[in-house]
Amino acid sequence: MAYSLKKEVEKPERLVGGHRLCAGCGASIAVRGVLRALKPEDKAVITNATSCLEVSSFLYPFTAWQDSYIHSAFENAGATAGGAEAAYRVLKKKGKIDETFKFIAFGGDGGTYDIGLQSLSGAMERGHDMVYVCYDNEAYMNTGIQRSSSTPRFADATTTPVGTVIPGKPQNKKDLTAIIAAHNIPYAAQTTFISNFKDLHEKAEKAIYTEGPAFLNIMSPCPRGWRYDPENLAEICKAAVDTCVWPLYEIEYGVWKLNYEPKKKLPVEEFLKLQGRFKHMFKKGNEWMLEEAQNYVDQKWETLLARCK
Amino acid sequence: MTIRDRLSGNEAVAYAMKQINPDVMGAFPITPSTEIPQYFATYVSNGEVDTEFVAVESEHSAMSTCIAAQAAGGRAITATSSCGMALMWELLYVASSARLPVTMALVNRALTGPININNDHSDSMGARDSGWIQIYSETNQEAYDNFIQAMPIGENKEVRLPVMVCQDGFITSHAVENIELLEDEKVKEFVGEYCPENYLLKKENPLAVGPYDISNYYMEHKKQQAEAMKNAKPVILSVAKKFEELSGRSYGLFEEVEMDDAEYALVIIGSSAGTAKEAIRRLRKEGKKVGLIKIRVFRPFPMEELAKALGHVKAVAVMDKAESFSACGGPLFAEVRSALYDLDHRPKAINYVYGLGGRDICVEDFAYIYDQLDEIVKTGKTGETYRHIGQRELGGGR
Amino acid sequence: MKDIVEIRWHGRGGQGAKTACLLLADVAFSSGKHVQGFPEYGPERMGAPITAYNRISHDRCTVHSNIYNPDYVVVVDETLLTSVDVTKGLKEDGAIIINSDKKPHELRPLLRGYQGKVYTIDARKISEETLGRNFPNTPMLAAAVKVSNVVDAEHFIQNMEASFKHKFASKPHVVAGNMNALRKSLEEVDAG
Amino acid sequence: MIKKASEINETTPWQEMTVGGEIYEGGTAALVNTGDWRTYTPGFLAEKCTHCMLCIPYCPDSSIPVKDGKRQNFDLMHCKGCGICYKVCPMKAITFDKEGA
Repeated sequence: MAYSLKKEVEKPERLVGGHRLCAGCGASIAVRGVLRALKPEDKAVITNATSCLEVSSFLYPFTAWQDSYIHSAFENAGATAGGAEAAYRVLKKKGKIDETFKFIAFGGDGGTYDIGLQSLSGAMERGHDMVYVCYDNEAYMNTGIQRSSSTPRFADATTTPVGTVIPGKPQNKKDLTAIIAAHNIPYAAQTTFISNFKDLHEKAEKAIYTEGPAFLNIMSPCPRGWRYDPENLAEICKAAVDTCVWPLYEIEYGVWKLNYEPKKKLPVEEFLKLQGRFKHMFKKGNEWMLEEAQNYVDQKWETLLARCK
Repeated sequence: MTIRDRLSGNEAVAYAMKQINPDVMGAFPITPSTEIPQYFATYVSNGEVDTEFVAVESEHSAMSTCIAAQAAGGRAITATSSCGMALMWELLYVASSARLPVTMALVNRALTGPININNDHSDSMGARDSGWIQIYSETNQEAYDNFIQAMPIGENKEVRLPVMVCQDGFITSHAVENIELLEDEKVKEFVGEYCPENYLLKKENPLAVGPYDISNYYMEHKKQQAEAMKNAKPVILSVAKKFEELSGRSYGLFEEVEMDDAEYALVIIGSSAGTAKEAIRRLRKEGKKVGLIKIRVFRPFPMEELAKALGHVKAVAVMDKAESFSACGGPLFAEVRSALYDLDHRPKAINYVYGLGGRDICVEDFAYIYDQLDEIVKTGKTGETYRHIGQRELGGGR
Repeated sequence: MKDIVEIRWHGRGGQGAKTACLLLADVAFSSGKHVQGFPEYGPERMGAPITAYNRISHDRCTVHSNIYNPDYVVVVDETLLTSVDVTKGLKEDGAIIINSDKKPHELRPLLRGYQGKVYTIDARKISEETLGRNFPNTPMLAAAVKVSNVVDAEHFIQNMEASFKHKFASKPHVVAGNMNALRKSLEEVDAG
Repeated sequence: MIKKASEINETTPWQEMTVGGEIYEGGTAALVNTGDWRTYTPGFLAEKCTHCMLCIPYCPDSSIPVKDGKRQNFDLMHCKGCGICYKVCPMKAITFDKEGA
């Protein structure tokens, strides 16, 4: 059925208000976007890696989740979702359950790119029927904006502060979506919040309703960590896509597909200039940073185009 | 009635698992527990159980799998040893605080530094405060019997705590000995169905597990956990009683050997208790009033019961198969000596750390320890309380 | 048989000393005895010297230590005699059984002054003649039973036949070969 | 004895709290007033709204109700005043002002 935002927003919210995430947080937008793709009649078990999302969405005795929810630790959301799914399979086999349940794990980039990567990789390889969603805000925001392997080069983070000798994070961002795709799982994709959420919705729907393991990487801006006014979230997401810093693509059973190609690929500055974490890159004498950032984006974009041919 | 067989400790535990037919097993290989998931995987492959066997990529994920599966409404088991359990450490606390009665077969092995694959209790003793019920086994028979009793204990509504059933790596896990097995139906009936009140996959209402607990709630939840551990004691005894009716084999919080008139006693855990029993048999023939207490249940700790059982002895040697580097004694010593504190007439107490990393202890060593107790009573001088036995020393030593 | 018999096995990793030790435990168990069969474990791989133990008793033996004063020692590979102190702690009224084509008196000089009984059996020859391959386990097991007498020889034969028939149900010739190996071994143990 | 989430608070004795911090109902966070975090408040100009619904998925706090295909006025109990909706509205049907101003 064709996507209709109007229809989709009529569905009951599965993440209610009253959670304690920051004003303008991308994480809850990602969660709402993904859960909207669930058929209302299907139940879900949500797993959460320790993260901003986790500590804000289930502060005893208040859960923001309408569905069953389990948090156990930082680095094990993959295994946790897999464990619940394994129990589901056996209880279903034994005739103890007849409802349909879907298994969705949410982790930040710290819990996904870094400390939870092993558990995620294991769960993907074992083939659990689950979706792992990374809401990628490019640093450890829960503990106070420390760099992760998802933090882009030159970003000012509290463990890669811009100093007189080192200009922010020295390393480039890890390409996690490609790493997960290399597990040869049925479905992997990356998306963010643009226009009417069609891209996110359709990817979430495919991820949830494709049998077997699926992975969604959702760029989810963090106003505090990226240093911008919360109201500008949509603008930043659009810039990320139009500069090809965060391309929208999916990999279905090993086939790469580009979902959006900007009519005019914007220079990377258009994304960087909106955020305080990259402010130093625009100082006189730092032109080389912008140049290197542009070169990196160009090279990654060309690689992606080649893969999607 | 019962089935006579000869099995290693690992085979025995795997066989108990098969008879129980749990819902999910999450496991990762580590010596010396590896055989348990291996045997179990064979049962899975041959369709002898319905279990979803999740061969995870680490022990951390093994325990994560078990926690989620148990929360989902299934019965979850694992087996591990040593560093494997150390890697689970974070999640041991999660399982117990979320009140999920996961069952673990722990095949005790020394913790690394340096690496060593042989037996001691440093792994489980390191996790003694993680909120798990800990039951120790002397023999393959006890490992089997204890594993069958674990679920009725842990799943009891007044308890709801995870249980680890420990046996000594290689010493019992890889040693074939005679064993009496129960019929499948009897085990199934004894263990029963797992019927939690709330679980993730429940149709009627959702369940949220693992909150962020601010200071205003955390302590109340810890108090609940502490109470649950207290509740476990009578439950352990009543499950043991039912098990005795089924099997004829009797279990308590600890086993007393020749304690009625004993003047000198050992307190010990695990397989070496059997070796000490042989020493007692020989020394009793010489008219020496020696006895021992073998701790079966270390968590909850049988504090009052131990004080009562040791009230009449003159001297006691507490045997620790784990270091705690307190510079004053091992973990069992600390707790046993604390138990003795309330007695009006306390026995003299010394500690022996023994058997680390598979260092053998034999009948003669126990005879020597009873001699030492005799010496302490005769001279009235306890001397050094924190002792080690079995290591080489300049100028000899025991 | 005494109340308790303790046996120590010496072999090399991969040779089957551990299997023979567990088989002996099986055989003794089937004759109603209490048994223990346990190998000593280390990080060693194939070819390294290994030790395994049996305790066989009328009543349950609770001891869980290694065996330091065995009644019998079984050496599955005679090349170990020069590198391992195989008679260490071996009771003088006990015996050592060695897999070798040599006579006992030829090996005694290698036994570091051991004064007790020495038996040899050419397990390789028997195995190759009866099974077509060098599987020293079956002959060594038979020799251990014969010398230690932990199980009545007739009972042993019957029991092993049942076990082989179960194990090799689809290969009757293997059963026959193994039974031949056992019978031959019981006859060909050399005392000295 | 065990209370519902709405009845559990910082005076509840341990005996009456749910075991292990479990909660047996969905969405109890809806009871929490996060609206008082707000310094800027969005306003809804119903006459300008075309009900394109673009603002709704962008709201991190589920504060824009929908009924019978129509966008409703804000649920200010949970709105933290981030202003994303104000920026994404193509019809300028959302205002964004300092609280109380």
